[in-house]
Amino acid sequence: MTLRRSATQAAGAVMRRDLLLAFRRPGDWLQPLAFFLIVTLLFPLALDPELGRLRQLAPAALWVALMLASMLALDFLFREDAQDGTLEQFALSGQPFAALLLAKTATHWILTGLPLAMVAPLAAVSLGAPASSIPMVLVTLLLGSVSLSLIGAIGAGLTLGVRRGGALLSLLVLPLAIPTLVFGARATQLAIMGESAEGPLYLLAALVVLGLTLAPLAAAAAVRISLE
Amino acid sequence: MTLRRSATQAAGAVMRRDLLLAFRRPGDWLQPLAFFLIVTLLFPLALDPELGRLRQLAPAALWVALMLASMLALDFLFREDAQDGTLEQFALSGQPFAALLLAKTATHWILTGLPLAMVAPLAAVSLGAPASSIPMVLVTLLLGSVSLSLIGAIGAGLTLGVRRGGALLSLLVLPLAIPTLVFGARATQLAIMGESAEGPLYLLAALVVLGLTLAPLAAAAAVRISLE
Amino acid sequence: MSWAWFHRFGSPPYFYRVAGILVPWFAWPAAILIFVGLTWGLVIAPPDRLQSDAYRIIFVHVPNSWLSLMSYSAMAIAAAVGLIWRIKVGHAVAAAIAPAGATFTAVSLLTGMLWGQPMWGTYWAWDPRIVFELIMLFFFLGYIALRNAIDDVSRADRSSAVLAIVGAVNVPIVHYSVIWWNSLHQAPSVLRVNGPSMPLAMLAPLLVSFLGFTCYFFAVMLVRARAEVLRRERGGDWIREAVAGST
Amino acid sequence: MLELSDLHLWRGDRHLLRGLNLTLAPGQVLQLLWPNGTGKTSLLRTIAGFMHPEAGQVRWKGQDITAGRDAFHLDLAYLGHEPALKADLSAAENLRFATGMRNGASIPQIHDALLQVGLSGLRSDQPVRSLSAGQQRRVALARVFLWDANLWLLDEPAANLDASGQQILCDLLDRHLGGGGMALIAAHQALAVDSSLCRLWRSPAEQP
Amino acid sequence: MLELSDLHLWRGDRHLLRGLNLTLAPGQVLQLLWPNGTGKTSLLRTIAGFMHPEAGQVRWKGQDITAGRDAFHLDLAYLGHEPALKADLSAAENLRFATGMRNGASIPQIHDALLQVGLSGLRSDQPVRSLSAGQQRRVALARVFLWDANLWLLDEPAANLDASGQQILCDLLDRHLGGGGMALIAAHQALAVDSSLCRLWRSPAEQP
Ligand code: HEM
Ligand SMILES: Nc1ncnc2c1ncn2[C@@H]1O[C@H](COP(=O)(O)OP(=O)(O)OP(=O)(O)O)[C@@H](O)[C@H]1O
Ligand SMILES: Nc1ncnc2c1ncn2[C@@H]1O[C@H](COP(=O)(O)OP(=O)(O)OP(=O)(O)O)[C@@H](O)[C@H]1O
Ligand SMILES: [Mg+2]
Ligand SMILES: [Mg+2]
Repeated sequence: MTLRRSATQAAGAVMRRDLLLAFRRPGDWLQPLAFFLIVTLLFPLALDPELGRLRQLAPAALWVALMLASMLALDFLFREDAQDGTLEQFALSGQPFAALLLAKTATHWILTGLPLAMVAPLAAVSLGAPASSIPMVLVTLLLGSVSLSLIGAIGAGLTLGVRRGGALLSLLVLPLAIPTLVFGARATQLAIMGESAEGPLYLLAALVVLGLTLAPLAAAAAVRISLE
Repeated sequence: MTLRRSATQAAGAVMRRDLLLAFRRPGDWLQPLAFFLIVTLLFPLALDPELGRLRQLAPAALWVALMLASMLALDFLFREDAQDGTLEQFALSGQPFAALLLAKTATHWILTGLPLAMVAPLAAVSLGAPASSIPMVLVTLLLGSVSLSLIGAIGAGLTLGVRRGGALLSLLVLPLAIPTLVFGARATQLAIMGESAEGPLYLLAALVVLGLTLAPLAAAAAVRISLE
Repeated sequence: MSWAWFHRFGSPPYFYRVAGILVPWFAWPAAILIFVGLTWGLVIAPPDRLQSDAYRIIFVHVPNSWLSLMSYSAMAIAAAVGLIWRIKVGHAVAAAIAPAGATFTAVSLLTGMLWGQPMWGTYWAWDPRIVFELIMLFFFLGYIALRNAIDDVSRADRSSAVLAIVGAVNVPIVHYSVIWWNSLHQAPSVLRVNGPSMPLAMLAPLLVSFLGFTCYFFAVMLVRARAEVLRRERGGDWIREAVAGST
Repeated sequence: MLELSDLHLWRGDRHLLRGLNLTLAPGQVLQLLWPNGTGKTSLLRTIAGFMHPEAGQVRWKGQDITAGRDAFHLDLAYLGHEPALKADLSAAENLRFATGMRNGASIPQIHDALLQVGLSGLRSDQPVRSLSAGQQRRVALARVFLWDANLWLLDEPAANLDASGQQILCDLLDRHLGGGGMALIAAHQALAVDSSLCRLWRSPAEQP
Repeated sequence: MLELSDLHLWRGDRHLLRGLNLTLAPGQVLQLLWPNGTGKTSLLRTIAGFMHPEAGQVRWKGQDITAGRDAFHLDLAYLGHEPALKADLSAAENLRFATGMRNGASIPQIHDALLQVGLSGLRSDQPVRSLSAGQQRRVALARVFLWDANLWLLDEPAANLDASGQQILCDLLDRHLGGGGMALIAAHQALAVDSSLCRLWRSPAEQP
């Protein structure tokens, strides 16, 4: 039984484990969702609702909500595994560490980013966006949530060394995330206005690619350091 | 040295301890601030900036940001003490448990709510609110942050208790917080528009009083259960 | 080429000594150049056709803005050196740059805002360059905060180094923001391919004060870096000699 | 005087304690040497009042603890598997706040306590996080005896302690018992406390 | 073959290890019985590659570990103060995923492992959270030998274990060494492994 598992098999094991855990504790992934929905519902409440204006605000509301929801979830990305020593075992597994962390991040996205992006169009409509804009809105949010998760992984890794790292997390992550937010919101806005959102969409995609290449390495480096 | 400390002395000790801890880790209380500032900064980015529109959006942006910032911090209110066994020692201290938790919550407010309320007017102005409205905005946010901290204490206690109910924090706290948000945003809006915000202000104050009487007891009960 | 110099400079005792020698060579020019540059710029240089005297902020704003970018790049590079080659001096330098860089960035923002009032009629505009400069300030602050949050020096070094490197993506964004977005902010009027578009009478004092601020930057950086090196070299016996020698 | 009468405790679907009776008189120590997973921790936590037994009761000075809980807790010092220390505070600070909530201890008293548990060598600003497992245990022990409570409930106090640490623990216990204190200890090796006062209890089946 | 040559390690401002040399040959076990706070955990973590020594190097099969890190880690099983178990998963699930990352272990193998560490009695869906301290340790031990790595680094493996648990541990070790494995163990009581293979090391000052 000593035949070594391939990196992909190892990553697969990690993903299965996290999915099972999430299944045991639905709270962990329901929370950001509920959070997101409530936040987007808060806006109409916080303003006196008047659809014309709401529609203008929709992109901002959606994106800020999306960002904060994923931030909220991100703090749990590595912390628990770090505290109970699981990350140490990952680091000692003889498998490429970055791959394992990428697997964790991917699962995290499946559990938070994906559902968020799925319900977002709903929220958008409730904020007065036309139904026709839903597909585009969905695409922008999907792309956005991916790069947010990737960026978040870096922040989560960096703040592991610190107890209650959630303290620093957002300070470190939000600046990184702002470009995503800007382009994403712009794209969503164009989509809602029914215009072509190609430009910002390409930029979003570029950010995702950038994140996919850099984030796992940066996160792995950060986490390794925090294990010392 | 066996003379028993009074409840107030004990609460004082708890506050001093948490303040010292915060002093050791400035990140903990600087973070909600930075978070808040960045969030209020995100809205204009997410919209194409045009001051008139920003001003309409200001109250919503401020309050949602305030709420999220304090929520984010609240998640750490009891968790760490629960994990390292400190809460058990509190429960065994022979002091009124609710008082100790209230002390913790108060410190938490001093470290997050207060600074938040302090910087908020600044953010408001950057969102185009007239300088004349600052005092009122400050008052509303002060009151709001107090009741948010109190409500959050309940949520934090409950999420400790229910192992698999991580969603409870947002599912319970945010709805609880909605009245605060609605009245608060309304008051801020009136303040920014330069009208009298008395009505909503009184309601806010009422919420604070309600919270002060109920929250500590509810939180204490929730935390005791979680210790079992 | 040989890397000997690289590793030699990376050895704490050598760095400590050389840095000690270099400090005065930057400190004095800094004082003189800044004085000359600013008096020249703020008093002697001719007023601008369009904006009369308001433009004189340029002599503070532009040098600080440039330095804010330069210092971030320098910090990121030093941190990378420390992280990749495990050279403590690199971390020490990065740590020494952060506060200075944060100050430059803050000054750039403040002077920019002051200048914005007469030019754009508002202190604060949601303009790309302004925002990304602000983000850079956040990166500096985040770097410092992260350092302080971790008590173990070597871990703080390497964690914050990762952050510094990641944040480097922001630098080109700041620089090109004026070109990528149609923004309120000045397009490059000095650092241009086809030569500066600025009368020499303004350019000269600008460059002088820029040189001055740069020397100031190096002086401060070296002094702080020496202190940082001392903190890292616990109980290294060369320290006793070094300190004894310097006093 | 601690009395447990006919105590029944369930954890999940396991009936851990079946009609447990026990009395602890001043100056006595009882060491629970039960096997793993047989309910030592659960028993201690039940006595401390964290868990509630399905049947039977725990009496302190003749009174049911659920009645006079705060008074009982003032007589009680509980040391669990967790050291219950703040990782970011120094050992002395931790002790100051821990005592500050019950009975103020002066700075000299605290330093004396650290001396007794063999931690006088620490840098005063060294955070507990940077202490080794055994050093953290020692700080927790210092807290227990600074409280000078009447009843000690110690869950594997010797874990992570080296030989000298265990000796210190025994001395502390002897002194505590000598002063009329009582102690209930969960452990896996019996501690060498003065045997006249000490009873060993090897399994929940037999009576102590 | 594990070789440490002239290892110097600092923690904060403490110079813990001063020029430590040691070699561990196949079939050998070395028990570190150093006092509290003298650097056992730090040493094990340095060998595992979490910490970086100021001077000296760690060689595995003649090669510096920083060079062939992944290969080394595949030969390594590390058990720290933390059990490194997911509280919400059952013991079997934890083991399945832990092995799934290195060498797949079949369900029967896992159940056999649990049987060997004396946990066959557990409900299969019982989350690790509800296990006692000692039971959790046993699960962690099961993981270590399921990995059948060549080099075991165990940090106080006997903590929280009752007598039978410690016996199990010793048997596992004997079998591991018999198969040409090596082990470096931090402990406070020497474990009763076959003494011909076993060296005790009482303080970092003297050489092993
Ligand atoms: C808060 C507001 C402002 C900020 C944050 C800011 C920031 C910056 C930065 C970072 C640079 C360096 C760019 C580079 O070297 O790539 C710069 C350069 C410059 N800024 Fe500003 N600026 C602000 C407002 C202004 C205003 C109001 C003016 C005057 C209209 C101005 C005029 C200039 C000029 C002339 C340069 C030199 C351009 C070059 O030749 O590269 N800035 N500013
Ligand atoms: N929710 C639950 N469901 C089923 N069994 C449980 C549950 N919670 C605890 N148990 C069982 O109850 C027992 C609790 O044991 P406890 O922690 O008191 O043991 P212990 O004597 O302290 O053991 P150790 O010596 O290992 O510390 C364990 O056998 C555990 O499996
Ligand atoms: N940041 C730091 N500053 C100063 N000293 C430190 C720091 N980190 C660790 N130490 C010291 O280094 C030593 C680390 O010891 P380590 O945890 O390796 O001891 P150990 O032999 O495992 O002890 P135990 O038997 O209690 O587990 C401790 O004495 C601790 O006080
Ligand atoms: Mg136990
Ligand atoms: Mg140790």
